[in-house]
Amino acid sequence: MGWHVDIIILTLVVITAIAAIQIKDLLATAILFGAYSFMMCVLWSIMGAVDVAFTEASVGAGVSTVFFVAAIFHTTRRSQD
Amino acid sequence: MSIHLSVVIVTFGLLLAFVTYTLRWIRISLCLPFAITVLGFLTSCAIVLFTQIILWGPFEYPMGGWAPPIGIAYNVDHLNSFMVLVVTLVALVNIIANWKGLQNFVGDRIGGFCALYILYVSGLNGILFTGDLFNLYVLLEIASLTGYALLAIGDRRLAPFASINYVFLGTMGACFYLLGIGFLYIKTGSLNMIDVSNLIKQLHNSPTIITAFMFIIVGIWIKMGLFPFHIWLPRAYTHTFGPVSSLIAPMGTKVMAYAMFKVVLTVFGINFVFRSNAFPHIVSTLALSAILFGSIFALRQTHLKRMLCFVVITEIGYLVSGLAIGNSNAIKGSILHMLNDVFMTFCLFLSGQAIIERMGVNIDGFSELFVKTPLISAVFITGALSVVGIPPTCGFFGKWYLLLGAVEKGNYPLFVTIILSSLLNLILFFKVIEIGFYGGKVIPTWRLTGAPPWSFYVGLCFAGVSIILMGLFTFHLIRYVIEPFLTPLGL
Amino acid sequence: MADIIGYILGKYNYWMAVVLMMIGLYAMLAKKNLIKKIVGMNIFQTAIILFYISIGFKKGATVPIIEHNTHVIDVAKYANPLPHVLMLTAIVVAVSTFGVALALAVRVYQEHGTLEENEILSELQE
Amino acid sequence: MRYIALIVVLLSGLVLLYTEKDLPPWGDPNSPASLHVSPKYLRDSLQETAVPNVVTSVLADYRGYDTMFETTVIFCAGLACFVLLRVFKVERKEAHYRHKATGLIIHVKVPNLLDNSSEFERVDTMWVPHDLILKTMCRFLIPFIQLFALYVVAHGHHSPGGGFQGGVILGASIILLSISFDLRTGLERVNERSISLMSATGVFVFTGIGAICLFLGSQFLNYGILSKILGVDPVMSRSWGIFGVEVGVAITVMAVMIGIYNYISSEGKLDEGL
Repeated sequence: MGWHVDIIILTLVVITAIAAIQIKDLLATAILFGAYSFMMCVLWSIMGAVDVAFTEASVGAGVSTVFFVAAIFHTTRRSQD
Repeated sequence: MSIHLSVVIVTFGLLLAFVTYTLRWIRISLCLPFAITVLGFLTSCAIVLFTQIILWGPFEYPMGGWAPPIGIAYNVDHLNSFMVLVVTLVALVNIIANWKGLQNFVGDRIGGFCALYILYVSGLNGILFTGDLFNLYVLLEIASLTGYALLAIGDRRLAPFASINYVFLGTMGACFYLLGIGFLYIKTGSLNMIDVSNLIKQLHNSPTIITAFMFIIVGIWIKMGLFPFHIWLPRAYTHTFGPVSSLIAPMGTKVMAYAMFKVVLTVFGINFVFRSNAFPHIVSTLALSAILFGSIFALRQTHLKRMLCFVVITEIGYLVSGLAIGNSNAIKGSILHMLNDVFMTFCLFLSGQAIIERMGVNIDGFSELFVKTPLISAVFITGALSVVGIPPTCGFFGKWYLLLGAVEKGNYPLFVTIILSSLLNLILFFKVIEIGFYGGKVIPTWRLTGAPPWSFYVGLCFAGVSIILMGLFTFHLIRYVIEPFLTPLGL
Repeated sequence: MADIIGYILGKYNYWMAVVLMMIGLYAMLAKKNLIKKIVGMNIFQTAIILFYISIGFKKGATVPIIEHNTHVIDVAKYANPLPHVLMLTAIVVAVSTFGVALALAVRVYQEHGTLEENEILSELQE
Repeated sequence: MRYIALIVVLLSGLVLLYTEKDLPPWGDPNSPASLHVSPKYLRDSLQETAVPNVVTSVLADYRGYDTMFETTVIFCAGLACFVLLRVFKVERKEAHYRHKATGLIIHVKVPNLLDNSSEFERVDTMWVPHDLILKTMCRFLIPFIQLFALYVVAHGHHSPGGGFQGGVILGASIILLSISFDLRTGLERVNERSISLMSATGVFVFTGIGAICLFLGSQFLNYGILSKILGVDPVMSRSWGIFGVEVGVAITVMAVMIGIYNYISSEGKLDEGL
């Protein structure tokens, strides 16, 4: 059963990654990036790397997104590409 | 003999950097003197360590008492203990020389600045000592992160943009390096350099190992700023604050060059690297283009500091060309040039910064340079002569060994390029000297900044004298520092 | 058929890690927006982490936490802990670089008023 | 530029995909990576360090030296943000105040006019409405988050977690406070001075434990020698050493996370946040 989930999430991860760099609204990039990190963390916990998954959940999906949003608030939301 | 000194140099640097930072909250004026004391302490440790190594030979230091493949170990030998001595000494002299300038420019952030300065030096020392591939990556990141922050101090408008470009390329380099280690790890299961080099011997034909080598070497080259990957270098070094550029320009690239020699010679070994002609050919092309590109672009610059940056790019070409030729003399020459280049670049950037403060950045405005600032320009000329490669200065000897190696191997394109670039450098610095004596097109804008403090002259004299001394003691250096490093590797 | 599926399954993780690396690298090189570049940098780093974690995985293995009363430890039953440790460090490095890069981006915006690299460059040319 | 990038990316991608053929299949227990060093950690961790979570024992003991630098990297990041963004001497030209009794917002163009008034409180220029539900919920949640963070730090020997994760969660709880109220409330709880001191203290604790081992006559970070002062056997003293180190990591990570958030969200003025 493990590998089904693994493949589905891997595909989703790639889709979110492409979406995160293609979308023109940086705030949406921040949210997609958080989703990307969280799916990565699920993937790693499937592979038995619970410590790494825990770290990624707290850092990648949590604090990083906050930093990101804070930075966007002080710069700009629009992006040309 | 105390083997603990090696770890003391790195970790006490960290420990005292934290103290330096917290001193900000007690008395802000204490930060800078304390930082100087710390660097002085580190330098004296490095001197003692180097003499011990000369007397008793290299050793391995297991961290936490775990023997190497299990834990992390330091491999301290002749070359890296000397490099550590050079790095700490130059860092110490640099901060002493620029004492006043730092206090005026950095202001209230001085605590953070001093801590970053010491952490940068400690990171470099760690890179030099470590015998573990992954530990090298972490230390690389310490040196880079502190480097990004230090380089962003300076020109308020231009420095941050230059620095963020460096962040992207630097991270890319570090990631390539990390990926390369991943490939090595998947095939060998180990991270210790010596252990990996033993395990690789049976795997020479595995495509994984070749890919690993490619990624690691490209990662290190990006960090070094070798020719096609040099884009970050001129901008980052030009727009930063003077004392920072005279800290990072001499050391950052040279310590990475040491890492390159260590990875190529110790981890992969000459049998792996030179078993086909592909690697020497690629490196030869890159080194050749780096040397030519650097020399020609340096000629086109009118901004003094930017010109010096392109000189640095040329020098990086020399450091790599030893691997392109690949025989004993050439590698000796490259390593010798790496050691000398620290002093040469330091001398040029330190005196160049002082000239810029007085006469502006434009080379054409340097009329009466020699009348107004005799000592500074004398030191600048010493550095320039060394870059060109005039005999009593140290720059000559590195090039001499490289040329010897090139002739032995029959690599004439490189031979011609090295001579040609020396000529180009001669023209380049002759231009500065000519304007200094006979006046240039632009009317000079002499700035009255007052006489520099005595501490600056101490640094300046050190920079000038060290170049001559390194030149005079070349044969001792080769015998006691470089040969003990190369002989066990079969060179 | 079963062979092919087995082969694909055996390499799927590595392939996807490579694809993610390519996406990240492309974003870092080709995108003009600094924040997009930072995101690309982070995607590249996480892809490498994914690669390492895939190295450490063993089929049918559990998390590397050993119960107190086990006497004979069957190594094949636990995932390889070393890549996990290395990647913990790598995540920390990634978040530090992320923070510093964002701080620099804020500084760049303060000075130039834009995050687009081509606009900043053309402004610097003048 | 875009085409060059595409070529570079495809080239490196092809090299990597070509190499994948040579790699052992995913999940192979007999790959070289799983046979050389890592079995030693799995077999001996419990006897040598009394820590069941092998990741923790490798992280803080076998490869503790890496972790020390990892903590330093975090510290460097905090320091870098401080040096890059921090501006002292902010000149405030205007301010917004809220009248506590009525909730009216006034815009004052004289600096620091009502700062000491008991009837008014300052609000951010990018003003957000006063939200009671949000604030109460956060006030209710934060103690539990912090308790959980402490559990994660302390229980890292037996379960996933440890200093780094716990530190991030602790930092996140304060960041949550700063977001849901405003930056000044967060700074009242943890001010800049204590952030700086804590971020240095954490790494100092880590390096200091290593240095104590050195002074007691053993190698750097060899916690076994701590049995001399702790009065337990060397295996237990390794366990305690790991715990001490984890606490150090947690302190630094917490302080630096709060610090980076403060500097980025206020552009270094530490005046008004998100």
